[in-house]
Amino acid sequence: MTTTAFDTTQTRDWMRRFAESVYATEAELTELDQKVGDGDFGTNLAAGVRAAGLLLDRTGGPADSAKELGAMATAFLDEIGGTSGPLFGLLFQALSRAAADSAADPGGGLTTGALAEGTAQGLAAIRRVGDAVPGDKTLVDALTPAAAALRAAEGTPPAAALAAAADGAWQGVRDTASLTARRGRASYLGDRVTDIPDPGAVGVALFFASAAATVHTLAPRLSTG
Amino acid sequence: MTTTAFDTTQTRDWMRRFAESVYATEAELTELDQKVGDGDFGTNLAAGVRAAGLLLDRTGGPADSAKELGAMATAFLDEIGGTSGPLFGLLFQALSRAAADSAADPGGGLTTGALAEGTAQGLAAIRRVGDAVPGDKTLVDALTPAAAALRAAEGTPPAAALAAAADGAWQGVRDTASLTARRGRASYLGDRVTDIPDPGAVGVALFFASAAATVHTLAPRLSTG
Amino acid sequence: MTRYFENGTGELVPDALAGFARAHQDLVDYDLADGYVTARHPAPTRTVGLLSGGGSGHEPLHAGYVGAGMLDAACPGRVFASPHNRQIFRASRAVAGPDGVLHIVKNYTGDRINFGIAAERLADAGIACGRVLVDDDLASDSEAVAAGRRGTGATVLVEKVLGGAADTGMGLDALVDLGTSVAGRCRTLAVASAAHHAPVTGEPAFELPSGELEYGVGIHGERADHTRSQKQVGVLVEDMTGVLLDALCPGPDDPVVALVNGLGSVTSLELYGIFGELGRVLDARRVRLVRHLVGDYVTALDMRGFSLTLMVADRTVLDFYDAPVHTPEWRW
Amino acid sequence: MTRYFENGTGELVPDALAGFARAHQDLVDYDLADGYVTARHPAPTRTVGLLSGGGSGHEPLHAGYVGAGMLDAACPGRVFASPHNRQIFRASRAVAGPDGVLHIVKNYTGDRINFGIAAERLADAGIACGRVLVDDDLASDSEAVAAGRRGTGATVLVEKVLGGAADTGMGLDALVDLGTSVAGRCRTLAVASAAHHAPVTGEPAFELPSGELEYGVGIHGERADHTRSQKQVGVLVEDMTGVLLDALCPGPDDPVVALVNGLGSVTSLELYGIFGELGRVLDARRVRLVRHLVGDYVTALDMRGFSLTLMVADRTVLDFYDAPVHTPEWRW
Ligand SMILES: Nc1ncnc2c1ncn2[C@@H]1O[C@H](COP(=O)(O)OP(=O)(O)O)[C@@H](O)[C@H]1O
Ligand SMILES: Nc1ncnc2c1ncn2[C@@H]1O[C@H](COP(=O)(O)OP(=O)(O)O)[C@@H](O)[C@H]1O
Ligand SMILES: [Mg+2]
Ligand SMILES: [Mg+2]
Ligand SMILES: [Mg+2]
Ligand SMILES: [Mg+2]
Repeated sequence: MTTTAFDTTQTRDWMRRFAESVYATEAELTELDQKVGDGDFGTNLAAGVRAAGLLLDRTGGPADSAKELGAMATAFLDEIGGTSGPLFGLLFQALSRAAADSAADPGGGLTTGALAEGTAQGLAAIRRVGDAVPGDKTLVDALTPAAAALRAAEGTPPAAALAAAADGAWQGVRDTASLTARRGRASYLGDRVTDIPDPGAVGVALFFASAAATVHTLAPRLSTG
Repeated sequence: MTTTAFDTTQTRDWMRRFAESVYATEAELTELDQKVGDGDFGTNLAAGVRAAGLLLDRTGGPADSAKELGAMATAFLDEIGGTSGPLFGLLFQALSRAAADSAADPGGGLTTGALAEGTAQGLAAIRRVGDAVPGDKTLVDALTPAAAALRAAEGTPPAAALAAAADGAWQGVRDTASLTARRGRASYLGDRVTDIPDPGAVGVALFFASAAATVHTLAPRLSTG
Repeated sequence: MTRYFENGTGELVPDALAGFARAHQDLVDYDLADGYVTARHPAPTRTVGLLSGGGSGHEPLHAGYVGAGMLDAACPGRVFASPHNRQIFRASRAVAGPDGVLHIVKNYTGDRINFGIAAERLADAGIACGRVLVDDDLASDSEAVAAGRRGTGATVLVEKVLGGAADTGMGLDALVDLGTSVAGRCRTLAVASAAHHAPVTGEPAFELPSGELEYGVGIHGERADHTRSQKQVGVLVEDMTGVLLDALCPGPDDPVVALVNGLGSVTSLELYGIFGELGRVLDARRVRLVRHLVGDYVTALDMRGFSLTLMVADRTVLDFYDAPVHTPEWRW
Repeated sequence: MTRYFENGTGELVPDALAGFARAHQDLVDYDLADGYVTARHPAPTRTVGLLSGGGSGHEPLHAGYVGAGMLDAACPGRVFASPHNRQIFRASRAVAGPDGVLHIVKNYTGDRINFGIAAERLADAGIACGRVLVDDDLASDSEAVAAGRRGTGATVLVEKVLGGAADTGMGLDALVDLGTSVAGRCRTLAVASAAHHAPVTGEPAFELPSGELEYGVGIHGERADHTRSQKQVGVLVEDMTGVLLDALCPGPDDPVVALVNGLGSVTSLELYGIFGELGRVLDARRVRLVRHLVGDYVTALDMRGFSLTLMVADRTVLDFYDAPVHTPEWRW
């Protein structure tokens, strides 16, 4: 059953683990954003998952995967400012839309195909709005390999596909460490900051990785050694 | 010749050594006033001796001890604010007046009698204006034993009398360390500050001690051990 | 709760807004649900609502400039995070005039994105919306920075000039043109001798060795792209002013407006000393300094630094700048 | 030159005054030789000149309040050192009216001594001189402090009220009585979460363990007589307000004026948050809060703290408080 599509419970568990991962690593994210930005990325991301949780409490919880992801989209788009808030919102919105489409298909649920399609659409929207290209040292650098991994994994079960997406995202995160930022606050620092991965990219990796398990600490995943 | 009275050169040397002592210990005085006050005593005292020096440069220097002390009085009274500035000015004013009186006497110069009289008058003026009594942890606690020592030394040469005054003043300084301040900024601290001598009292001791030699550092003179 | 006086993390901004709204209830209204501030007594002659916003931590920007003669609404985000688009959308709808609403946006990715989404929603709702982008920060004027120059101190000058213009009944397109032109004639440079403290941790956002200056610092604790050693303030101001003038090249008859702006915890003694040095440098270079502001106008929490902004004006701009204003933090 | 932007030790104050004088040349004159600031446009109805002064480092106090409706002259001393008597004497002579000059003096030994000597010299010169002593600081209200309560935040309220009164042509004795009565109905309490930095060394004047508050701190970096652990600001403000009200005991119909004052580097976010808490506490205790000020009015260089001042007013006092004022830092 879990082989072909995520059901509502699985999607909900994923989102809950994502929230847990964000809370658990908030301090580490803050520290990263202090080094390359203004130190609020952890707070912004935590505010987003908290707002989504509150939204679901108020509405009595979702009936399906699309609504679970839709709550995330609404929370991030409507309640969270900052640079990353609405960008994550766009990703969740695209995933929710893809989930709704695939639910209409026979078999229903959140398939790997829907995940691949939603992530690709989300990435495209993020690039349209934020104007970043791969290599600018932004969350795009984690989302691009994640989207590619999902596309390549079409046909495999969502759990395996998301694990591959997470691997790609983490690699993307580690690759950002050696980049000079051209977008976002880190860009103002020129070459002064090196060897620090981009916090937004870490947020993307956390999202995919939480499909399998909660991430309690970033440190081991960031070391390139 | 130097046995009965200070001549102009001796008084001038004394004032110059006092200025030198103040500059040399300014940082230590600052540190003391930071502990029990607001940290500006060293700066205020240094500004006073500098203003006196500039005044003498402008007027072409003094013709006698009274004028040398008078320049100090004018500088401190007219140019230096803060609590201690005008109080030191009052001391110098009284000493200058006593020096002028004794210069009119046969033998002339700055006698031990004049020093005793001037210091006593200065102390009285300081107590009138500042309202402090011995034991309040102020410069009065150094000036009172200095005045007593000078009075007791009448008949001895000024150098010896001033050495006795300096000894008395330093003892007074060390005694202030165990007092709880009732006047000046230190009084707001209640019992929080102990074992720190009063900076203003140190200034008084510096003045008398400089009659014999420049004081290059406070530390050895402040330790009660 | 180690350094900031607050009720807990995340309460700093809402608690401040509640207190601000009570303190200035004669001048502003505060929409608690959507978190924006509006002017109670806008000029009846206005046909366009003026709105700005951005991350909090830059007070008095922007809420302190809501009122007659300046902004109709301000949308404060969380500390150093741009407001969300719903906030901007709702506030815009509340203050739009018959000729729409003008967004004054500091050039930061987050602000651009959120104001951009709000603008889409406004278009959808049939409300005309224009944008003036402020991008005065010289330190980020580099090929390597794809996002372009940051918006900083000039924002208050642009808000004041546009406020004066809007009060004459000027329409949306003309305001966009005017604002864009004014913003283009402003440049700013900022330095810091110590970082601000992060509210969450109470610790300095970055460490500066004693005697070093962060030269070209941003207003969110983004470090500058280099440090330099601290010099006498006269030398420092001369250097900074030279760079600003090279970028702006005012003609000998151009009236110039200067803003000497404290970033948080630099003392008023220092700011006036800096203004004195700036005046001397401009006099020596025969620049016509016709107006000036000295104080904390656009801060970065409690950062220990200052920024210099120069604006090349003209008669029209000066008239709008001189027009009456009555907001919580700016009045004449 | 490690933290302060200055040209060298000892130049901070004169450089600032020169810049201040240029920045506000429409409002004030600066006597360079004697180091005092005078108002250019005092009300012609005044018969008494109002003068205040004290150590520098408390800006905008006092020079920022020189102008129409407030002070006729201010005498700034060196940082945290009272002005010298010659400065006070000359400034007093310059602004004395037909009915003399009134000195508004914060209760500090140094200020009392220097204003005292100046008063003697004025008497000698045949100029009538009165004194209002401001001593509002509750933390120094103790038998053990022979010097009496310090003068702090209330100074600006006393200066504003006396300015309004002087503009009506009130004579010297009546002004002394009014000022003394107003000062007697003001109490202040100040706390700090970090010390100011000494200009000479650039180092904090004292070290506070993280999470500790200096409770009852002075405005010169005199430490308080004790520390306490930092609490939520709501709890802190409730405690402080309770102590102030116990000292002042306003009746249910007494109008009360509040000043929420930043000591240097506390942010505007925090000050408005504090005002919000203060408002809540006063409402709960049914105290009639009729006027308030929120901002940096009396600072202690870059100290990270704030003070709360309450003044029990009456109709007359409020009228003077509300009277027009036009100074560099206060205008309505
Ligand atoms: N133009 C952009 N496009 C995509 N992502 C971006 C862009 N600019 C910044 N980001 C991402 O946003 C992250 C920072 O988010 P956040 O801290 O919320 O924003 P802010 O910079 O407004 O404080 C960066 O780490 C980066 O991944
Ligand atoms: N009432 C007083 N009478 C005599 N001396 C005093 C009195 N109050 C303070 N002092 C002296 O003044 C000294 C401090 O001087 P200074 O630092 O110039 O003054 P301030 O306290 O104004 O900064 C103290 O150390 C003390 O000796
Ligand atoms: Mg950030
Ligand atoms: Mg002192
Ligand atoms: Mg941010
Ligand atoms: Mg002092």
